[in-house]
Amino acid sequence: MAKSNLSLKNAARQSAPGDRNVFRLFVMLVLVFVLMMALRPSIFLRPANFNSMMRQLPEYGIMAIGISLAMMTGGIDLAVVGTANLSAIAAAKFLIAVAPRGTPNEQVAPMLIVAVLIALATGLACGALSGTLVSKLGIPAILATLGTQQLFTGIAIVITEGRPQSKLPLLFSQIGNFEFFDFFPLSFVLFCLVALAVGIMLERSKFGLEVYMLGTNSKAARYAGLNNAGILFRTYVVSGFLSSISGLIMMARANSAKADYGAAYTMQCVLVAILGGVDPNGGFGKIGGVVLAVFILQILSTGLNMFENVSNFYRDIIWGGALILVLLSNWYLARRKERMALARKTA
Amino acid sequence: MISLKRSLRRSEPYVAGAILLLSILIQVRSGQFFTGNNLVDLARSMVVPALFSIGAMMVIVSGGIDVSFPAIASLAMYITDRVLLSSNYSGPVILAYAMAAGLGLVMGAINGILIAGFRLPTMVVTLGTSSLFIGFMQGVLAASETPVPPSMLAHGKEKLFSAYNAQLGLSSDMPAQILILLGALVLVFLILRYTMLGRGIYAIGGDETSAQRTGFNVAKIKMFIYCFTGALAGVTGVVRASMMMNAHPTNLLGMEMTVIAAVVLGGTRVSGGVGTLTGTTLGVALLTILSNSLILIGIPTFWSRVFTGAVIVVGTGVTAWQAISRQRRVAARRTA
Amino acid sequence: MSEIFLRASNIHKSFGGVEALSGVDLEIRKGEIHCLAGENGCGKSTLIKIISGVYKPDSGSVEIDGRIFKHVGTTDAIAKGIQVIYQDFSIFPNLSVMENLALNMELMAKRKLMNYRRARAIASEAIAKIGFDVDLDERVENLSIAERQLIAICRALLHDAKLIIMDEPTTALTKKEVKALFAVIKKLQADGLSILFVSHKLDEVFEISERYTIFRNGRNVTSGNTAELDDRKFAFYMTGREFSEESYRPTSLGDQALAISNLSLRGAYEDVSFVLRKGEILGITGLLGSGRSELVQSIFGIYKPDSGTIEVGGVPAKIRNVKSAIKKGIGYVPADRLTEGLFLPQTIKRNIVISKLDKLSSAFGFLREKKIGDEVRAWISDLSIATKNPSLPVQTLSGGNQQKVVLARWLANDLSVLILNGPTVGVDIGSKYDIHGLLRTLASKGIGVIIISDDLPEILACASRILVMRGGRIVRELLPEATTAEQLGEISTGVA
Amino acid sequence: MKKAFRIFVIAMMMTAAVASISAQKLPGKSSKPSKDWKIALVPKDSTNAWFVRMEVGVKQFAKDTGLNAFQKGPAKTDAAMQAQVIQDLIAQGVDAICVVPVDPAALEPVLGEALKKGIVVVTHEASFQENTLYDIEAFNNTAYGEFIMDNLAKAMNYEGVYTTMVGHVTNASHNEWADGGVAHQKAKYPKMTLLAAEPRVESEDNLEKAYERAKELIKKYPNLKGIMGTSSKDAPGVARAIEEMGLKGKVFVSGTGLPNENKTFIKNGTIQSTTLWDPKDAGYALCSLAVKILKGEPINNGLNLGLKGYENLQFAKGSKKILIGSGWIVIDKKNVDSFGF
Repeated sequence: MAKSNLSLKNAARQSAPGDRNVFRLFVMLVLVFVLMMALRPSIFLRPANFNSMMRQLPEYGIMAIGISLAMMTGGIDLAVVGTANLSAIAAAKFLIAVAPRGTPNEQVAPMLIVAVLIALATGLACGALSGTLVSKLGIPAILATLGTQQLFTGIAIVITEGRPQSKLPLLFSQIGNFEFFDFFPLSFVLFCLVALAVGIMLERSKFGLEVYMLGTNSKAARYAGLNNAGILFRTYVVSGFLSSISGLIMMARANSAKADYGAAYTMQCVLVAILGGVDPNGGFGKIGGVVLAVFILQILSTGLNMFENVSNFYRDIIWGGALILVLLSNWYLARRKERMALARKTA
Repeated sequence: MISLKRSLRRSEPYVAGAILLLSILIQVRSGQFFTGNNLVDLARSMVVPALFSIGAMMVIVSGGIDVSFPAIASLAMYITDRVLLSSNYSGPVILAYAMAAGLGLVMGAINGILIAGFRLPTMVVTLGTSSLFIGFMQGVLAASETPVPPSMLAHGKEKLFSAYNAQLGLSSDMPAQILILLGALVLVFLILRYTMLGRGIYAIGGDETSAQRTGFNVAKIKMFIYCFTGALAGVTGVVRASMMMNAHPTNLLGMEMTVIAAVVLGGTRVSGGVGTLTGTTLGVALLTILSNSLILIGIPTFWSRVFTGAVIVVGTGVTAWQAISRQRRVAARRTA
Repeated sequence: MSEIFLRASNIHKSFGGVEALSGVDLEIRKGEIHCLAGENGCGKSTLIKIISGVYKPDSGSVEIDGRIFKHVGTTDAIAKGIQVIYQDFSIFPNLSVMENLALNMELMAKRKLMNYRRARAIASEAIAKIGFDVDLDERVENLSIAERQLIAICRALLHDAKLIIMDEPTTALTKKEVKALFAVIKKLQADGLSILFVSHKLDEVFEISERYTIFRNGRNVTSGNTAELDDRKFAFYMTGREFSEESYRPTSLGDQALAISNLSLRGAYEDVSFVLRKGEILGITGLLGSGRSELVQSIFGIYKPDSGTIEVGGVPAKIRNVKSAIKKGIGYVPADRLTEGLFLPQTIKRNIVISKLDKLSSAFGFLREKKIGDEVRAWISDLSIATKNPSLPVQTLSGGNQQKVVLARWLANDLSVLILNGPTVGVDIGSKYDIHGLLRTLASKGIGVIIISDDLPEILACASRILVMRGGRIVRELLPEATTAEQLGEISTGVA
Repeated sequence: MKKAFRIFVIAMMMTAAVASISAQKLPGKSSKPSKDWKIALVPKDSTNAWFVRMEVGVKQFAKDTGLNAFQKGPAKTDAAMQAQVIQDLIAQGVDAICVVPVDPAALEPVLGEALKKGIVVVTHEASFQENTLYDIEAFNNTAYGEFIMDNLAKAMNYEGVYTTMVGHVTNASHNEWADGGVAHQKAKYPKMTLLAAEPRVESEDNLEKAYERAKELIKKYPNLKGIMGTSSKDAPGVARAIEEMGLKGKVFVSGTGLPNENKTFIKNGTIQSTTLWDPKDAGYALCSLAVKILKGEPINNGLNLGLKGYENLQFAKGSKKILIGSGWIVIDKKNVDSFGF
């Protein structure tokens, strides 16, 4: 009896790698938080500082969620930034055409809705293209989305000639930068909603379960009657949709849209997803982990901005170090567990 | 007959076909593709990505993925450059190569220990170390553009020959560094094909457990792969700096995805076990020709990314489609 | 009598606190063919790995050819002439046949360089030993499973072996190939080699071995001369339970469950027609390459037939893909459970419900957790899947229980037709009987069942009617009571 | 649903109105003692030699004045990341932010917020920036482009086909210079023509790419006689191509460039001159201007920031924001050795 109990416990630990990882990330978040608090309490603990962090993280946080989704199917979506910018540019082009700066707000408001819809539709279309290449033609995701990233950025450059689209009606950024209780930015609320929605979708919906299963073993998925192509397609469409939300947030924050905004976000989002515990081979990962990783990254980068003489590049060191430390601690804990189990047995 | 069929199942002929088509398009549009100086120019542009692709291909064949080589190359090159500059070194360039290779090897060994020793996932490890190396270079060393020491400068000016285009009165120099690429290609070809170590790399990529049982020392082979690619990346860093006659710390960063794409385009299987140097070189050639011929084809700068994206999408689409239909044929053949 | 080549005494080994072996013994004499039998998880594989040096025992010793080892190293084992052919073949799908055969030899010879001429010579010699005809330059991934296994066997034969351990070597082989293998084994024995033959197929144990050892739950149950063993005893020793198996006769044949007319797929099968009735268990056999797998996979929507029609329950059915096949009430248990059947690191629960999500989720696509929980609990108890927690990864289960999970997935779908490709491949004997019993129950409840199997006794025991395929066509229809395994084998190969 | 949205919009408009009222009062004289002031300079990125040089100026300023002035840049040249750095600085309550925007348009909201919070904002290389108190231009962008064009035209003997090269087509100031140069050529050098098929190519701010693009251009368009560079990598890259192809004296290049990188080419005549302003001085001037504002000193025409090129700043025509300095440095054979960078 004792024996089977033990094996059950071991196996149970095996069964929820995601949960353990989420807990470890949480510990890390607390550590980073306490560290920053200890080093620069007067600056770090200001409400304005938290407000600043909440305003910065949504745009890449939402894209990181999109990339995570693609990674859970065993792929990757390198086209998120291109999709975000192209969506924003489509919306911006439209707004500038129908409601240039100075148009009365009553006239702008309905146009804003149309513009948002245009952006979201563009995101869906971009996702659909990447999705088709990955699912129907079977191009490795890393190649397909590298291609579409070039393509989307290219189209954005062609239609803007590389110039920022800036004469947007003020109402857009006013709404986009609205803060609930003068503290919680709309974009942050959106990020939370997106994380919640995607989290629920992954954990509670049929589609989410299918994503995990397809990511685990696509051949078995086919034999189990899953529509592999359809699931992959939808994953990239969702990722494209999320990217377009990011694009709108960037557009509101910058009050303009441009073909190369946030180009550096791609690798950052991949890092976030991986530190967040998403398995790049597919099948495993939790949105909770990704959200925590986003918070950790944000605290790190905001934290480093508090030190006048510390370069922002130390963030890269801490980040890389954290990634490897998490891996090593996983390795160490797994080994210790094995040893302890052995010791218990021989004792 | 059998061998013809077999060769049609590979992707090299298709990539070669794509290169041929593209060349003809460029020739028709500009009349300047099949000229000595243009080919020399292309060869020159290929040197750095092709050097990178050799290492990337070895890693992918072994079943891993490495995104840290641009960071290793940059950091190794930068430290070498700074040390040689500050010590007023004026001896032969070989020391620069040796130093960068050594530094690259050490950084590769860090990857290797984490991957082979602790059995950690390759992509995550190399993303992590890449971040570390870049952060170290830019944060701790506060790297910025610097000139190169005289030996590298002289090395950068060395040329094998000049190709002269009488029609336009243009000449192009074949840089000496192409010898390093050729040397690396020959060396790696020999390793991969004629040593047990090389066969072990393929074996690990095919089935790691089987490799262990067959008697391959998997950890040692992996260690070799990452050390070797690290050293090769270090050498590539110096090649780049000498060819540019300028040590630019961030210039190589961001190349990883394009290099990996070229490797995969050349028929290397993302899941490991399959890949050839010929295919890899063809893949690099295709992407290099593409990015260096947009003006020759007459594509306006604004359209260049659209065109590049479209070619990647269409090119890989054709290869992928061919792979799918091949699978079907294999299924049918097996039952026949 | 003859000398002992290998003696393992009082071996203990545990993993993470779970005891896999609690003091087992094994003796193999020189020049004998010894059978090691036992259900999955009884410790057979662990012992093999200790003998071959992969694992270090917690206590106990292994004596090989007169030398006593506390811990056998991998190189010791090989040096002492021990060769293992693992169940997963340990081959490299991406390399050529030649390299698969030669690499190990070259490594053993501590060669640093690869000599293709020498490799080709080694490989040719290896395949010649069992008369295996194969293109040495072909990539192994383009070969069939049986061909891959033959390569693994050829490779082990290459070494100057004194003891060859074969871990269920015949699992995926057809009758003819098994015969060829046995001939080779006998020849090796004649050359003075010992063979440790791990199997739970009784007929093979009888045919090939002289002595046997049976394990259960990490302990010795018995060992002795094979001649003294019979069907009943064998099953009892292995499982500790009594089994009896009668061949299945449907009480009453129901309506037509599935009707295939003139189905053809170029290069695979041609002009196949048959009718499956409710309550019937139809066995389809034939050599690998006879088109049987492609035929049933076409019915399940994996391949699209070139011509012909499929009717399900008397209604013409257009089966475009797996999903539409499932919608029509067709289920398929694939041949390769590990890669095609299961999502190994995912939970048992998820593996069971994955094909029924449409019915287990709300209109908006949300999962009904309670309903799922009930469903999973019901199947676990109905099929007596040995687990306490359905949230464990399915890879923690034994082969038999894993197969039951795949079955549960299909049974959850209200099937009218269930197709099983190798229903008990790699399944321990207890689970095998369980599964056979289950198939009978299903059929008697009115499901049409199709079994594809190389295990001819299994076909004879389970099927109520048998179709034999050869060269893509159905060549004979037989009734099991009027047929023997030999006849069946001969018809498949075209001898009769 | 519709109604809810309307209410939402109205609520937004009200907050916006409140925000714009409070934004009326622009920051100026600081009430804090000067030793508590924090003055941050945000460059486009931190590794570029250009901004490394700028930081030298900032450090010099901090040393000279004893004030807390520092440079804090994003890890990559990326508008979105630069905005994040500024956002953090605002949250930390710095007193003045000096910015060299990657993309002025993208920074409007965040700089607007800084102003709203009473932080002094001054910019550089951002003549169209709205949310800034003052923008220092080492020179006028259009005029700078015109000057590069003058250099090129002279080298080309005022005739022939030319094209323009920018770092990225998305780089605002490069495009402004190139536009200025092209307009200037159209007005002043009628015998010169812009290459219609490729009026603007990209060097990706990369020496190697500039070199490759130049070779390609010359192969495709044999009658091309000049390339107007903008990024500091353009001129040396193109010059190498010209030398290698054996076209010295037949094809010409002009542009921005650091002395060291161009020394050989200027000395051997492949490049006749490059243009430059010293980023160190710009960094110093920006901090100095910020401090003047914090001290509450008046900012008028003829403002003297106490270093060469910035002793007599003039407001641009019709502007109360753009302060233009007295220009750039021309680097040629005569002075190329005198810079030390």
